[in-house]
Amino acid sequence: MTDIIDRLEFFLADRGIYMLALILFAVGIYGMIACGNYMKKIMCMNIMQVSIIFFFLTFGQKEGGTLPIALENIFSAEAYINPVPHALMLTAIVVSLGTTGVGLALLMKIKDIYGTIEEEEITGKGGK
Amino acid sequence: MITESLRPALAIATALLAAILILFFGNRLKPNVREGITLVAAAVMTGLVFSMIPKVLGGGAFVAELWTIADGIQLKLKTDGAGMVFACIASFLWILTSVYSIGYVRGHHEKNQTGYFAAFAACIASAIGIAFSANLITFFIFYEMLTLATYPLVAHYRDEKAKASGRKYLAYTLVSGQLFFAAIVWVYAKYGTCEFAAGGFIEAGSMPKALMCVMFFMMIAGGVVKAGVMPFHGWLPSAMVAPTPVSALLHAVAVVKAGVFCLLRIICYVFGPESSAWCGGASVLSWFAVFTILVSSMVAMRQDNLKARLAFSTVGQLSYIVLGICILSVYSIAGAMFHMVAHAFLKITLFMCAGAIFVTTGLSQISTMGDLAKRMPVTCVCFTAASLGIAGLPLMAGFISKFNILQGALTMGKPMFIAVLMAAALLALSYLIPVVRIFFGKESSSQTVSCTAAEHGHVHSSSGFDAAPAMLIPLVLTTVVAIILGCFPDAGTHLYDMAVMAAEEIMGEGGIYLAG
Amino acid sequence: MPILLLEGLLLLAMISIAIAIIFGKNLLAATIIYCGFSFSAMLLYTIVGAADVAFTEAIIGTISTVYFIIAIKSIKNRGEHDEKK
Amino acid sequence: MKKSNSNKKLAAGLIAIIILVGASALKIGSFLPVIGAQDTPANSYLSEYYISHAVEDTASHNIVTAVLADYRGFDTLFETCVLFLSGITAVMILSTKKKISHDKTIRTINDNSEHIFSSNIMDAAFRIVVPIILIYGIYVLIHGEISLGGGFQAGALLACAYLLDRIIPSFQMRVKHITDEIALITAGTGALFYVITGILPMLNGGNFLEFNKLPFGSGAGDIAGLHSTGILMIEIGVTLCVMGIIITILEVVLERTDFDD
Amino acid sequence: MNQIAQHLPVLIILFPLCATLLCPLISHFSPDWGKRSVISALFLSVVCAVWQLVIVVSSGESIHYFLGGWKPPIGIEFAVDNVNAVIILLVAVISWTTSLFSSPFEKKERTRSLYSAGYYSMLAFLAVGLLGMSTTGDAFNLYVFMEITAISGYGLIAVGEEKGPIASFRYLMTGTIGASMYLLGVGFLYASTGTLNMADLADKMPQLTDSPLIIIAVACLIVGFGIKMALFPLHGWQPAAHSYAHPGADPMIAGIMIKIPAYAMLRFFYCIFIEDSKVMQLFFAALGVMAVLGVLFGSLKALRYDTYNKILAYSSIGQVGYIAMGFAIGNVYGLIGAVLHIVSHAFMKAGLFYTSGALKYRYGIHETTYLGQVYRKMPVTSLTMVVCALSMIGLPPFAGFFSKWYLALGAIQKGQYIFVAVLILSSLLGAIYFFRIIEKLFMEREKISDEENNMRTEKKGKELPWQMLVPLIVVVAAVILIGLFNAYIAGDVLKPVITEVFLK
Repeated sequence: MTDIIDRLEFFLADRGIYMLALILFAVGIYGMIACGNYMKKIMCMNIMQVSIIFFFLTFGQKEGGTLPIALENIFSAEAYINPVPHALMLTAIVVSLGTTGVGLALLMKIKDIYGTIEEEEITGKGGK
Repeated sequence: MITESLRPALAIATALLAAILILFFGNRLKPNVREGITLVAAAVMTGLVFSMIPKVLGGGAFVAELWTIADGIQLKLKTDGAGMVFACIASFLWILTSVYSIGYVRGHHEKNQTGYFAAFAACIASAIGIAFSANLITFFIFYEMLTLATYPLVAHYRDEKAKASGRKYLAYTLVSGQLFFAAIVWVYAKYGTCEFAAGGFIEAGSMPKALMCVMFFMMIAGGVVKAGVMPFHGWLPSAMVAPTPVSALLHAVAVVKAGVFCLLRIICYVFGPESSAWCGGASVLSWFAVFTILVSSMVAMRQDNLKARLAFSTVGQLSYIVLGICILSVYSIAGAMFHMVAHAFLKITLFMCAGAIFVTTGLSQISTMGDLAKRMPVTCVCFTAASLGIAGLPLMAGFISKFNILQGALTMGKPMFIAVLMAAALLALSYLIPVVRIFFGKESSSQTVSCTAAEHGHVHSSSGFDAAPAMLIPLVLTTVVAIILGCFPDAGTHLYDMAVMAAEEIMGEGGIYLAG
Repeated sequence: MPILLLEGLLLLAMISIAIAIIFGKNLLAATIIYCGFSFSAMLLYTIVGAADVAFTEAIIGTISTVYFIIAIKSIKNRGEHDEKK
Repeated sequence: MKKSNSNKKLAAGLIAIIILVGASALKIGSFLPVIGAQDTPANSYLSEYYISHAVEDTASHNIVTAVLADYRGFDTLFETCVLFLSGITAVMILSTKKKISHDKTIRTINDNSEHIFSSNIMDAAFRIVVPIILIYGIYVLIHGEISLGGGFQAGALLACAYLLDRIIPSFQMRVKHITDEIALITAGTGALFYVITGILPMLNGGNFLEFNKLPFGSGAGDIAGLHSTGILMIEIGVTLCVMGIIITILEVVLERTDFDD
Repeated sequence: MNQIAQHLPVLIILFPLCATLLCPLISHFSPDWGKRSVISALFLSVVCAVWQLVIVVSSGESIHYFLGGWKPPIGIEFAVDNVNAVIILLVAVISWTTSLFSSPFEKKERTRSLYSAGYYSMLAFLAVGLLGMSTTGDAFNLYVFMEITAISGYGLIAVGEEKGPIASFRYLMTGTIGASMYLLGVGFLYASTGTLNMADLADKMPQLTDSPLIIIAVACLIVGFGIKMALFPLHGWQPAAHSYAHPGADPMIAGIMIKIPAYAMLRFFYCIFIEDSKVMQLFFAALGVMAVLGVLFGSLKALRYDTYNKILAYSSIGQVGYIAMGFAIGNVYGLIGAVLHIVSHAFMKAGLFYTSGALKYRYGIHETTYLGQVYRKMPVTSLTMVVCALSMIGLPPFAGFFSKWYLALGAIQKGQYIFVAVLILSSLLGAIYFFRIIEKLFMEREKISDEENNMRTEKKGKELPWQMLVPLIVVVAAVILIGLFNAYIAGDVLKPVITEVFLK
């Protein structure tokens, strides 16, 4: 049993996590393209962004590292998780919030104009 | 011997300035002032151009290096013999055509006169630019400017027909212009220069024969289309819808001559006689020219519209020049260059006559022009003289040039061309003389004339003698000049000398040359 | 439980939530599930050691869910108004 | 019928994509460094510098904050701007609106008893929660350099307090509604405060955002102290901006919504 | 003076940034002054950009500005060399003229003071984002600026015409995918090098040539930049977005919003990767194909439309193809052509959209069928239209001709004859649709409905307000002057940097 878990863990560490993250990314993009509903599109956009953020964060992981908050007695770099991706992703997360806000505003505007937020109906009404 | 001088640039700038002034202020100025600008600019430009003749005759040249126009290439103007010949006729004829235009547009009450005069001036500016260009890029810039400036003239009437011919014109010239452009880039990338040099800078054998042939034809595409060599002549007859002075300008001075001049520059100054002959391009082109000469004459015979007949005559005569260039001997090249002059004066006379007839009587079909000589004697006499000149009768300008071309064909041993040239002279007579016969004939009465005139409603001076003076004087002048040039080819401006000089420069110091 | 395994499971859960959002019919339900997605994302970030990012994600998840709900609300109102007309 | 058909298509596409991406991702994953390894380029090059120098450079124990607000402070400025911009964009997009008639909005607020979100419990919870959120927000703002959090989180928390206030109407009228314009101006001022913090060192001969040239502080020796002052200042700016924008978007969206049903 | 000069790179961005942040506050009291503050801030940017260009060109060295005083790769760096400085000046000029141009529009539409503030804030942010994108030397910072550009773009498109919101929403979706792809690419690069600074990335590259990770990163980056610059198969969002955007801001959106990502792509690829590596071969091949198809597609598609804006939008796809072609050619002249085309096309397209905006402002039309005889009423507009259209076709002596010249020269030097053929073909197709417009403008009879007739007579005798005329004149002057004096730009300004930095 532990053997299986060990192997699984190695698989995950080597490539499994990346694979899952990229699959999440692909599902997000797929949703953005294939979903007919604009609200769902925005949600899928967020999903995609989460996957990218996670993808970045995995680069910074360190076995045995602690949170990147400097303690009085530890100065070696190995002891802390890489803080750079965290900083970058904080920025990215905020950007995604901004994009979502704009997306929602657009959504409501589209609802105002066309009375629907379904792609098919809008295209049918000459929204091309 | 080469002098740095801004004079060539000034000549172009004068015409351009006139165009811009007319374009921007034309609507606010009185017609007199507007036309005054044209005339003054024409006079100044002609003066500038002619003032450069002595220096060029002495073997020198004026060079104006204006500024770097593209990385490594100067915007450069240079007055060599060939360029001066073209510049002289273009600038001198501008005065005459503008005087004539004034008479024509007033007599005919044209619309959009501002645009008309502006485009006219721009046309001449680009023609002079083409004449003086010292490298391919400069040449191409003015070449495309000419295309653009001519477009509003061709589509002057702004009706469906005019628009269609404007489109046709653009289609022909832009397509060929783009091919020309690609070829220029190719040459520049391959040889690292695009400066014109007498005798060419492309050496035979510097690239595979087939490739060079392709390059040659891409290069001449622009010239061939503008010169109306068949089967690329389609735009020329349909551009006939434009007002007559425009046709005169198109056919006699600026556009088609620019096309021929383009061919001269490319065959003699870029490829050089040697490479042109080596890659086979010149002989192919000469057969195209032969074909054009024969076919266009036949087509011309069947045209009833006077301007259309003249248009096809132009197509034929230009191929004469093309043929002269392609024969690639000193004589023929000199002849070709002088034929540019001769044909310019003769053809412009013919067109002015056609225009004068149209404005004065409203007639455009040859078959209705019976007995016109009574009504417009001077015009008809001039027409007759010019027709004979086109056919190449001795003592007219056309004779000398044709004789030279013949001589060239003879020295190069091309009997086929001699036969063609002889036949063409006869053909020219056969399509122009009937017109003259109708003018002086008695078939139709003067009543018909007045009837058709009334129908057309163009007649405004039906009681006056002949055409209005503004039209009459230029056409008489051109006739006189044509005759003078025929008797004394070196009279005044030494155009013939310059042509010979340029030809010798191109062919090197080969052979003693005798004046015809 | 090993950390990576937990990560893997959470990711799988997120993928299934994503698929549920794509195929779900009810928008409100989708929004609620999205809230769950956001929560798992937060957990994931915490596990990875990015406490700051997790903190931010928690707040942003809340706010964007509120936005979504309000937007759905407003869209529904709009639709009803239109129907009434 | 049509719906289920399209759903099937959707599912088929999704499965295909998952398999495709999964397979290629397996390949890609094998090139990427193993997760948790110490010696990957990402973990060893720059991050080493940041980890070992952050405290002495900036006196900020939270290395993420140090990187975010100091080493890469310029990014953060524009992150704030993105937020400000998105607020303004949302306002603009929804500005040419068919507003819900005004009297209705007023009625909604007054007729609290009908409101779905309003209840005694909610109200009581609200009274307890909001002050805590506010205090926590300010704590997060000030202690951003030592523990988790920073300007962004603080601003969001403060905005959350307002958000609760806005969507849970109580029996008493509390804080006056902030209009979107005022909120925007607040946000703009916050971001401007950030910019000014950056410009101050320029007047003192430093570069933009170079905190050790800030024109206040005791002396030359206290560079880390200056940095921490600078970080605090920009955190305040970020807080204001984030708060303002979240409120703006909320107001804009709410203006078009009535909880009437 | 010297002290200011040393801060120029960041000052150019700070002026509009401060103005846009203050704009809501000022507009609260006086919308007019809010507007003026943005316009004057952008003008200051233009002045600074000129100054910076002079400094960079005269000293021959690039400026490196360390934000926060941290040396790269620790901190973020602004790097300004000759090419950058030219692009920055371009962005500054077009932003300023556009802000001036949209002032009458904004006045006409103003419903409340916040509207004015919002519109001008978005415009200034668009400028800030583009300026930042062209200045920054940090890969992640580029992403942030990209998002700023994109979000302000969404806003300006959404407030445009009736179909604006839909176009904007689609752009939002596609644009976010593009930005995410870019971020993913940067992530791969970061994973394999551990740095984000472009110069530092370039230093690390030689050890990593042909690493599969880099190839994946390049693929992601091409897709990301491709979406942002509307390269052919990824152009889906562009035609609608460009044709329905706010007519006042459209010149900027169409003129530079797709050019600057292209420029960023140039910098990213040529500065970071080594030219003869496998990665760049992939880049050349992919871009070459996309460019050729894009040029043909854009030109052919433009033929099918009668709406002025649509024609222009599709022709943009073709023109972006030209730029990509320059990248794919990849020798000195190819790159000079690409950069020059970025500059000249930005001016031409902006000019054409200025005329479109002017028509919209005066007559409320976009259909080319109503263009007849407009030139009598609006001579300056028509002149701009003609000059820009001729330049787009690529006729001398306008700017468009010379960028085409360099592109063709580069292509022939590299033996890519197909590119030359495509260039020529697309010029000819361009000639068809632009001459169709010109012909309508000058030759068609007037064709107006009653309503428009009223509008026409209402403002008889006046062409346009001066705020709209200035941009038109600036653009015409720029197109002609860049055409005539391109050798200076190409030879003296661009060439040294391109040979030294891009093709090291």
